[in-house]
Parts: sequence; C-alpha cells; structure tokens
Amino acid sequence: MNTATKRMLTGSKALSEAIAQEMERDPRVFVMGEDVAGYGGIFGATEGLLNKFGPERVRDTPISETAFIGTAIGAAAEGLRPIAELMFVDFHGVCMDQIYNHMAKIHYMSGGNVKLPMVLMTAVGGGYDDAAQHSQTLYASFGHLPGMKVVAPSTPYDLKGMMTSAIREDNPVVFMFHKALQGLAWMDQIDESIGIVPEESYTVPLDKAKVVREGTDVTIVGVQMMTHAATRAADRLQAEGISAEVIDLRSIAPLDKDTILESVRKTHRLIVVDEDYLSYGMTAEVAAVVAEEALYELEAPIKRLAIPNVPIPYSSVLEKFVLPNADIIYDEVKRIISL
Amino acid sequence: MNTATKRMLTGSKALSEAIAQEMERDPRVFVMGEDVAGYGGIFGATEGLLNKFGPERVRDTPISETAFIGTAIGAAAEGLRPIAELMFVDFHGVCMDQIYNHMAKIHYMSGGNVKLPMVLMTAVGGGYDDAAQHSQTLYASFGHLPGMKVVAPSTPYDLKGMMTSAIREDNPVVFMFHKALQGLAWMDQIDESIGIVPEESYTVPLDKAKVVREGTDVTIVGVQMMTHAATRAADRLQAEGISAEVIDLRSIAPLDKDTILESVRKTHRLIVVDEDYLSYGMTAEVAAVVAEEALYELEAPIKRLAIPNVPIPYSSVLEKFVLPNADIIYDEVKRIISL
Amino acid sequence: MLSIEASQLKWMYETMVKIRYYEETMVQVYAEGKNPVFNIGAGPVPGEMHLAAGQEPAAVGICAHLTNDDTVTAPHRPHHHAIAKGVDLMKMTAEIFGKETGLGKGKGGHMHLFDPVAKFSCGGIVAAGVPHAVGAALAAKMQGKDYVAVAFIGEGAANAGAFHESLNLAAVWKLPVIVVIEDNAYGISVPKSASTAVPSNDVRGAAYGIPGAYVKDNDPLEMYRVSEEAVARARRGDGPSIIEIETYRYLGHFQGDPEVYRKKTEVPELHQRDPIVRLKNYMLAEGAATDSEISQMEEHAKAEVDAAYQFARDSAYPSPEAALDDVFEPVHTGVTAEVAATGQDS
Amino acid sequence: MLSIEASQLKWMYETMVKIRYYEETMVQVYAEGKNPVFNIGAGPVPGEMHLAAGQEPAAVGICAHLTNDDTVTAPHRPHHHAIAKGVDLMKMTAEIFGKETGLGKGKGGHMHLFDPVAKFSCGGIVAAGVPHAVGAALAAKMQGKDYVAVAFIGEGAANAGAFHESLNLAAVWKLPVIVVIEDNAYGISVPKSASTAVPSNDVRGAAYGIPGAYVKDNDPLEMYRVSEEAVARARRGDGPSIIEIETYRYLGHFQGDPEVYRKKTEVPELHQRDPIVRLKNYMLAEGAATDSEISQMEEHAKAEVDAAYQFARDSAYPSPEAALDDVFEPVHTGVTAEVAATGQDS
Ligand SMILES: Cc1ncc(C[n+]2csc(CCOP(=O)(O)OP(=O)(O)O)c2C)c(N)n1
Ligand SMILES: Cc1ncc(C[n+]2csc(CCOP(=O)(O)OP(=O)(O)O)c2C)c(N)n1
Ligand SMILES: [Mg+2]
Ligand SMILES: [Mg+2]
Repeated sequence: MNTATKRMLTGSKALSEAIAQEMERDPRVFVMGEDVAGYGGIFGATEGLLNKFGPERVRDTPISETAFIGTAIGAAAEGLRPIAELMFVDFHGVCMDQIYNHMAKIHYMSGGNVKLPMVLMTAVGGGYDDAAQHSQTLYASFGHLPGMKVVAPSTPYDLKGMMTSAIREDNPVVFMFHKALQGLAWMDQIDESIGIVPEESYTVPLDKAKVVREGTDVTIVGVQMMTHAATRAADRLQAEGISAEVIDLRSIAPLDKDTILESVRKTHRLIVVDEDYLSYGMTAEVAAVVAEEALYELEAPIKRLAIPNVPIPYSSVLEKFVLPNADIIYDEVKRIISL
Repeated sequence: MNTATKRMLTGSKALSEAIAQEMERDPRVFVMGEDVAGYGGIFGATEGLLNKFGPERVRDTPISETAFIGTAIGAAAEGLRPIAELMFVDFHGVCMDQIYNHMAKIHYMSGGNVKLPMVLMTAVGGGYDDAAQHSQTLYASFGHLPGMKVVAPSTPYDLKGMMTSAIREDNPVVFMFHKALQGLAWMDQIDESIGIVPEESYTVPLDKAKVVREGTDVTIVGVQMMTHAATRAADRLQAEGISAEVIDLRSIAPLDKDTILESVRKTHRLIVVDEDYLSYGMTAEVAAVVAEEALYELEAPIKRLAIPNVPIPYSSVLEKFVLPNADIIYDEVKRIISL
Repeated sequence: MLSIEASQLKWMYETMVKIRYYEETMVQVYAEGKNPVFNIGAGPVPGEMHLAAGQEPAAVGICAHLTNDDTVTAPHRPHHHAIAKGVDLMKMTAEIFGKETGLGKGKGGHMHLFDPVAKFSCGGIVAAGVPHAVGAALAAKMQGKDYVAVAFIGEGAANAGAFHESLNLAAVWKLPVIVVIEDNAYGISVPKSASTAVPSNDVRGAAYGIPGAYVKDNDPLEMYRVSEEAVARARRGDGPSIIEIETYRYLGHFQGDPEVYRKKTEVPELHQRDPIVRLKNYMLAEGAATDSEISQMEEHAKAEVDAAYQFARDSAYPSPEAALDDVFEPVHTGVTAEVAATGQDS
Repeated sequence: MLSIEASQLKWMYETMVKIRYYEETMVQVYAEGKNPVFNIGAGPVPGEMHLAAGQEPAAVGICAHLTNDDTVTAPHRPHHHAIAKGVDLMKMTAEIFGKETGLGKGKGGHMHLFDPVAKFSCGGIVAAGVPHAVGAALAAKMQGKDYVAVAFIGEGAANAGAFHESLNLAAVWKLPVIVVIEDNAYGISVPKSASTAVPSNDVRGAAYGIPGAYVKDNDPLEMYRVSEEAVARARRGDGPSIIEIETYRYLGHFQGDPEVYRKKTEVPELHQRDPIVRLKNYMLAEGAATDSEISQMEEHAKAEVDAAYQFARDSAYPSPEAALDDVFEPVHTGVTAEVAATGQDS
C-alpha cells in the first residue's frame, strides 16, 4: 500500500467521490433528488457534483418522491443510469409503490427484457434525537421485498466501493448510507466515519458480508452502526480473554448466508444486533437462517438485539434506551458465553 | 350449541355481518374505501352496508389512498371509528406513509394522548393468476412496523369475531382478509371459506394464535391459506401415523409466542409456512423466536416454506411453483420426522 | 378536403377494428373454462381481465402521431394502447395466455406487458405509469432527442397523487409528455362525479401552467387533431399537456363485473354512437376509403388478431422452475453473481 | 374606521410577538451545548429544529377566526401554528426539551406535537397533515357540527401527492377545510421556481373547483381578511379552499443551515418589511392600540414564553423504561391485553 491509498475520507466524501467518478466514466449516470444540487444533499452524498457536472445531470426535484423515483424508473428503462436520492428512508411510505411494485418487479415481469440500472440512495439511522419519523433504518422493510438489491455499508471504503458497484450494476440497488457514518461536521464525530479510501475507482461486491474481526467464542452479526458497536464490545471482551468474531453484513438482500454460517460453525454462538425494529427484522432473518441451516452447531440459544417494537422516541434518554449499543452487546456476550 | 349457532356463512358474509352489527351498536363506526358502497367491496366485505346505513356512513372514495386513509386518521383522532378499506394490500405502497408513520405512531408520539380507534381492512393473497401487483400477502411488511396490530384470520368464525374486536379496539388494527377465504362466487370454491358463524356478536382476541389441530410429532405454523394447507397435510400424515400439530397464527403482530413455544416444547420439530416472501418474513420471525427461546427443545432444524424471494409470477404453472402447498408441507414433515 | 390524410384515417380505422376484434375475441377466450361456473382462476386466460372495447379512439387518435422511438405507458386496461403503439401482437397474446413465448415469458400477464422494442409498458397500479412516461421524456430531453412520451390513464386515476406530482415535475422541467385521460365515466363502480371535484380534467392543466383539452363524444377525429398539437408541442420542447377524452366502456370494469352501478340501457345507447362505425361512415362519405378497402382492412386486422391468438394457444407453458429466473440481471462488473434464490419442488 | 376589530388586532399582535419571541428564544436555547462545535444531537434541545420567525402572519391571520373546536394540522415547522391555535405552551416547550411533562411525555419532539385539547397536531412528513385535517372536517360534518379544519403546509409541500388527493377528496365531499400554504420561497434549498410549475398555488384551486387566494407581502391584515371569508365559507358548508401567503423565513431551513442557496442580503431586506413592526405601526396610526398597550402586550407575551421555557427546564426527563409505554392503548373490550414489548436494559 503506497501513501496515496492511505488517504483518509469521510463517508460522505467517499460516496460523492464514487458518484463523481462514475459520472465521469459514464455519461448516462445522473443524480436527482431533493436538495442534491446546490446543497449537495442534506447528508453530503452529492456534494460538489453540481459544480462538476451541471444542472442537467445533477437535478433538484420538487418534494414529489413518487414522481421523481418513477421518473428514474422511466429513464432507466430508456437506458440511462439514474441515482435517485430519497432524503430519509423514513419517507419511503410516500413512494414505496414505485420502489417495490415497479423498480423491483419490472425486470421480472418483463421476463428479463427490461433492465433498470438505477440506484435508490437513502439515509438511514438515528441516535441524534430526530424522533419517530426521521430516525429509522428500515433494513427489513426493503430486504423483505424481492427484486432489489439492498446494501448498507459501514465504512468509507465500502461506501465508495459499493456505490461504484451499485452504479455499474444492471439491477436496481437500494443503497442505504448511515447518517452517523457520513462524517458530517454537524453530527457526533465518530471514528468509524473516517477511513482509508483509495482515490482510484474500485468495486466492492454487493452480496458479500465481511468478517471485520476474527474470533472463536461467539459470532456477532451487525450492520452499519451495530457492526461498530459490536467491534467496540469485542475490544472490551478481548481484554477479558473472550474472542468475538464480528460480521459486518453489508448486504441486506441478498443475504450472504455462507459467511454467517461459516462463522457460526466455528464459534457455535450467535448474537445478532440491529438498529431496525426487532420483529420481522434482520435479527429474525439471520437467526432463522442459522436455525434452519446450522442448528446443530449452536451451543447456546441465539440472542437478538434490536429496537423493541416501539417507534423511535424523541427524548435522548428514551432513544438511548431503545437503541442497542456496545454495552448491551458486551453484557449479552458474557451471558451467552456462560451458558 | 343450538341450531341457530350452526348457521354457515362465507368469509365475506361473516365480515360484513360483523361490520353491520358494530355499525348498529356504535354510531361512530363508518366505512370508506374504493367501491365499498354500491358495489359492496370488490371482495364483498362491505356488501349490504350501503342499503342499511346510507351513503354518509358507507362512503365510496376517489382512488386516493393517501387522502382517504389520512382522512380516517384525522376522523379517528376526533373520536370517530373509521374502517378504511385498502382494496388490495399490494397498493399499500401509495399510502404506506399514512399507515406506518401516522396511523401507527401518533398514539406513541403523543405520549398516549391521542387515540386512533380505526381499522385498515385489506385483501391479501394470490393463487388465482393475478400476478405480481395483485397477489401478495405482505404480512411481514406490516408486522415489522410498530404501533399497529396486524391480524389475518383464517375462518369465517374468526373473521367475524376478530373484526368485531378490531372495531371495538382503541388502537389501529390492520385487518387482512384473504381473498380465497371470502367464499366469493367468482373464485375457487374452497371448503374453508364457509363455516359456522353465530348470529349474535362475539369477539375473538387479536393477539392469540390457535392450535387448530393437536399433534405430538411436529408443529406446523401457518396463517390463512397456509394454515389450511397445513391441516390438509396433517390429514394425510395422520393416515400414516404421523401426528402434526397445526397452529393458526391469526395475529401477525403482536405475535403469540407462547402458543408457538408451548407447541414446540411438545413436538420438538417446527415447520413454518407462509404465503409471503421468504426473506425477512413470518417464517423468519417465528423461527427466530423459537431459536431464541426454545432452542434446546428442537430435535431437528427448523424448516421454512414461503415464496422464494421472487415477485409473484402470472402464469398458473409458475405461480403454483412458488406458492407453498399441502404436498410440499407433507414432504417436508416426512423429511423432518426422519431426521 | 380531408383535414386528416387518408392514410392516417385508414391506419386509425384498421387499428380500431383490430383493437375491437382483439377485445371481442378475448371476451370469448376469457370465458373458456369459466362456464357454467365463473371462476377467475380457471381457463386458458385466468386472472383479472380489463378490456377496452369502445375506448379505441383515445389510443389511435394520439398513437397516429407517434413513432417507434416515442414511449407509451398504460394502465391496467392496456390492450388498445399496446395495439395502437405497435406492440408485437403475438408475444402480447402469448403473455396473456401465460406462455413462455410471451413478452414476459408468462411472468407479467395482461396488466404487465413490456415491449422495449415498441417502447411500451403498462402496470396494474393506478397512475403509477405516469412518472415512467415522465422518465422516458426526461431521457429523451437529456439525450437531445425529440422523442415524446404518452401516459394513458383513466379518469379515476387523475385523482391519485402520482398524477399531480408527475405533471408538476414534467412542467417544471418542460418535458415532452402528454397525459391522456380516458374518461369512461367510472372507476370500477364509482362515477366520475363521486370521485372528481371538477367536471373535466382538462382544467387541471391550470395547476401546472400547461394546456388541457377535452375531447367530447369519443371522437377519433377530434382526438387526432388535439393530439397532433399536443405531440407537436412536446416535440418542439414546449413541455407537457393533458388531453381528456370522453370515451365509452362497453364491457364491465373487468370481465365478470356484475355492473350493478349502471343502467342496463347505458351500454346499448353508447353503442349507438360507436366510434368505429362513425369513422367508417365518415371515410366513406368523404371518399377516404372505398367499401372494398374497408373490407380489406377489416379482414387484415382480424387475420392478424386470429394469428396472434393462434400463436398464443400453440405456444408452450414455461417450465415451473423458470419462476426462479429473471429476478436479477446477471452481474458482469466484477461483482460476484448472486446465488440462485431458494426454490421449492412441488 | 378599522376594518378589523381592535380586539382582534391586539390578539394578532400579541400572538405574533409571542411567536417571534418564542422562536428567538429557541435560537438561543438550541445553540446551548452546541458551541463551539455544532452537534445536532447535543444540548438541552437536540434534533432538527425548524423555526418560523417571520412567518407569523400565516398563523395568526387565520387562527384569529378559529375556536377551540376547530382543528389545525401543521408540518415540520409548527411552533407558530401551535401558539396561534392556543396549544399549551408549557407542555409544548417541555416536549421540545424531551421532558416527561411534555405534550407527548418526551416521545414526540418538536416535529410531533399533539394537543387534543387545543385540537392541534403536526408531523415531520411533508404534506401528510393535509388528509388529517380533511378527516377532522369529515368528523365535523358527519357529527353535524360547524367546526372547520385548517391544514398548514409550505409551498414545497403543494407539489406532493397528498396535497392533490386531499383537496380533491375534500372538494368532492364539500368538507370544511382550508389549506394554508406558506410560501417562504424555499423548500430547504430549492426555490419555488424550481419546484412548482405555477407562480402561485392559489390557481390550483381550479383543479378542484374551489376558490384560491394569494396574500402578498406577508400581510397579516390581508391574511386575516382572506381567511375570514374562507373560514366562513367552510362553516357555511360550502366546502374547502386554498390560501397561499407570501411569507418570510428569517432563519435557515433548520438551525445550522449554511444557507448557501440565498444571498446574504436577502434576509436583512425581508426584515425591512417585518410584519410585526408593520402591524404595530398600523395599530398605532389607526388608534387601535396605544404605546403603553403595545408594551403591555409585549411584556405579557414574553412573560408567558419565559415561563414556558422555565417550566421545560425545570421538568424532569422521563425514565428510560418509559420508552416501552404508550405503543398501544390498553385493551378493555374483552380482548386480552398485549404482552409488553421486549425491552433492553442498558
Ligand atoms: C393505487 C391503486 N388503487 C386502486 C386500484 C384498484 N383499481 C384498479 S382499476 C381501478 C379503477 C380505475 O379507474 P379509471 O382510472 O377510471 O380507469 P378505468 O378502469 O375506468 O379504465 C381501481 C380502483 C389500483 N389498481 N391501484
Ligand atoms: C415526504 C417528505 N419528503 C421530504 C421531506 C424532507 N423535508 C422536510 S422539510 C422539506 C422542505 C419543505 O418545504 P416547504 O413545504 O416549502 O416548507 P418550509 O420548510 O419552507 O416551511 C423537505 C424536503 C419530508 N419531511 N417529507
Ligand atoms: Mg374510468
Ligand atoms: Mg417553503
């Protein structure tokens, strides 16, 4: 690794760099959404693009998510490669029809004759007191529905590499970036929002989980913020001689079962941690895959940690209570290890 | 039981009777939706109501799901008790915001100060070649999101009793009826769409699963059509000396864990069958609950049967392939029993 | 003198006949296997079936001005638009029969016909196709082409949010889109007066600063004229417009509709003003076509339809396992291919 | 002679002062704990904060005509509407501080204020409150009451589907709703011209056969007059209407907004035409109030605001476990109560 690849970028800069490079590479790529042009995206994902590519290819839209996501579908069907930003994933309810009935199904309904090479990019996550309508991740709401790839990268490196893959992919991709991992100046500064990002283009697969820390005693599966919480818990546990393997799911759909199963076959214990709602969520799917395909490997019951089926409350003290964190993971590992 | 209670009704008649009785009982109850008045609802759920209660209380709406479901929310906040029909659950994408961000969250966001006593009634299910945008159940899409009770009854008796409960309930209830279980003249005539329904009002709890067939060798959990498929499979298995316990989930959220766990503790084997998509679906949630709370009871891996993560195809031959059925359940029980 | 060229009149006539005959044939085919007891899932063509007999003028009046490069999106009642846009009739019919030779290999069905060659698509969600047409128009504009896009919807759909959002967006961006609203008086059973706050949707153009026109009495000639201007405007780069046409739905909302919501006399009265008959009479009166030309066109149209149905019948069903294909396009960018979805053997 | 009663003018003035002072105080309070480094999640009032300083005329001009039985729904920028509608200021402020004495026990926050006593609600999804107002209006009509409902939205929201669907429904059913559109020139950073196909949204009334009015220059008196007619019309049973008002957003879209999208001179220029100053000058000139009355009103308004902030500061935070309560109303109909949701101990 030469010094050039040691360049550090925030999540948002990694993302916008990926988009810029792909826009340079392929004139069919363009961006649209609310406040993506002059403002650079509320969470900085499109910063600098307007200056580089002009208003034809970086388009502010009216507050009309159904119209502009449907427009992206129509443009993709004609061979363009749109990136549409849904400002917060929480707003999906006003445009979910376009997303799940059209974007996700047209390829299939057309017998593969219509390709929709498009990216639906959206911000997820809470932890900064934005309350019930602006703090959700909704991973499972998208992962449940067939026909779209759903990814949720956790590092600047993966944000860039997976966005590059997503743009080059001929299938619709729902690309969820986590607000707290964008490295924005006006949010909590967390270490994981800055990382090494090579300047040159590269791709990271859209369907592979990653073992971000190897271990032998327990597997912790997380995604985005919960991956990082798990890693912090693993650090503490290591000091006590407990070796936790941490898997960053990265891809919500399709799920990389192999990486999960391989890990559980090694550690024989599983904790799944999610910033989405508990019921019918990611923790359920991962637990079910293991209960179906590696049941006899388990030496302790699976533990699920997620938002306990309540809307996300506003007040810090309440929100903190419902979000899983490193301490809870630590406690649960200790408990599960002693079973 | 006297002869009066042996009255047989179709699902749709059971449903519309429940609504009529509640409308008589409580002047605050009213119905709105597309084609619910003169037409009586595309799936007959509101048949006869217009004649009985007039156009003020049985309202046809424009094709404006966001507007009329939002209107129901606003009216419920003022103390009325609306029943809004979303014609097909597949259309939820045009109005999901009203459903999950408002209907489901206002009670919580208001600290319990605003009650929303309303029912969102919707038709689910496929099996009659209505293709990708008119054949889904989407149980998990609703079950995943907090703040609404989600029920899916399987018999005329439960349709009436659970609708009565839903209308009397002070919380928003998503009431999913299955098209094939309405007993409509223009659909496949299946036995389970007709059943004994008492004339007098009664309630059935919204949060209790039901053991519809007792058994000792394996637990099969299903809902709506898959409950009936499971029962048919169980009939065949019985002839071969295999005793399957069948659980009709009835309630998607909250999930009645106790009934499931109790059964698994008895049978030690579990198959979950769903007419929804496999990933992040009901089969995942039920499997996860068992893997978390009754892992040591399992003597075989859990088996999940559901739509294999593809949109619902149109052609009969394709649709039949992706829908679980009694034969598949039968085969899986045989396999699992021999493990 | 004819205000519309004879060749165009002939194309419109033949296409209307083709549509009508297609739909009337479908009435028969759809009924197969559903007698004596109607069962929506039975017969060679199962599922919902929304036919457009009587609504031909909307489709031909505007498609007469479109080329193969222009895009059309249609709703749940799509056959007339598809035929007028030149969708491959064999593959379309095979799709409706659920055959592997169909446009979507049997996966789409009657409400989900996609022909990228003819640049046609449709879908089962009311008003959802409008933004897709806007997207096609945006693609044309961004690529510097003068292609236009037409979105067909019913009058009921003009009350859906997607209509408003799409027209506003198209107007702000001055995109070459025309939204054609077919006012057949009902959205399923709900009459327009119970669904729509204004008598006609052309006035809604005012909400987007764009022109709106209303074509009365299902008139194909007037539809042609109004469309000519709208399409020309779009091609010139002057932006979107709305056309609403009063049209006639001869059949039920879907086949099997009890039609309790309209008087028994309504449809026979509509038939009195049948647009195909009127166009024929006009052409004969104006000398745009002779009797024998008319007959030839009719035969030609019917032969094409018959051949399409025959092709559909003769085609094979897909293999059951094909249900698992076509969810995703194979990945060829260095990204690892997805593992096939879990299937069930039945 | 005054065309508006002095008592109404005074109410408007005092309420505008109250709103302005509330928002200016919030600017300070929100900044606490966010200096020198701005962190949206820090300080006594974390999360997004959308303030309405400058937009007072929209709220007071129409709320002057409302009673406690009328309903108001508001969007993400709701304080001025809440105050004008008479929401409990102490509980509202406590809610914004996330305290257990708040309107929602700290669960809702600044964008989700619910006061069933004052019949006020708001929410964070653009245009989503419009149908809720329609629902309140429907409830009034069905119960034979002459209550009206007012939905406030921004000009950006008038391009959302919910706006169109709700107005059409309200017009078809002739419901007593008024949609007030606050045209503060931007939706976050996007200027009206880039989001809206028409210069002003009053013309969109034509799409629903209802009246639309446009109030220029943030004028509270004109807003009052136009609203009077709209509210009277609704109460009479003549149905919905639209009012758009040109208004001024002095602050950023939210606190912390870099405001790259507008010239540095824009806000100072707007301040030159400040509606509170103008109303004061008008009242003094017309003899509707004396200098000392003005001072008294200002003091009174400020004292009320100060007391509300003090109450909020003095109140306790909820206990963490309270997060698990209030998902569902307890069931008391013979239906078995739900088992409490799974919680985590932290
Ligand atoms: C969003 C949505 N809501 C409801 C439906 C059910 N539906 C299908 S067609 C139809 C009526 C459509 O009326 P109109 O737009 O006038 O078209 P027409 O059927 O008269 O051609 C309805 C309500 C749907 N498909 N999509
Ligand atoms: C459906 C939806 N889309 C986008 C947003 C994000 N958002 C919040 S406020 C806003 C701008 C609203 O502009 P306007 O309606 O003019 O109100 P203003 O903020 O100017 O008062 C946007 C885009 C949202 N909250 N909901
Ligand atoms: Mg119609
Ligand atoms: Mg604005």
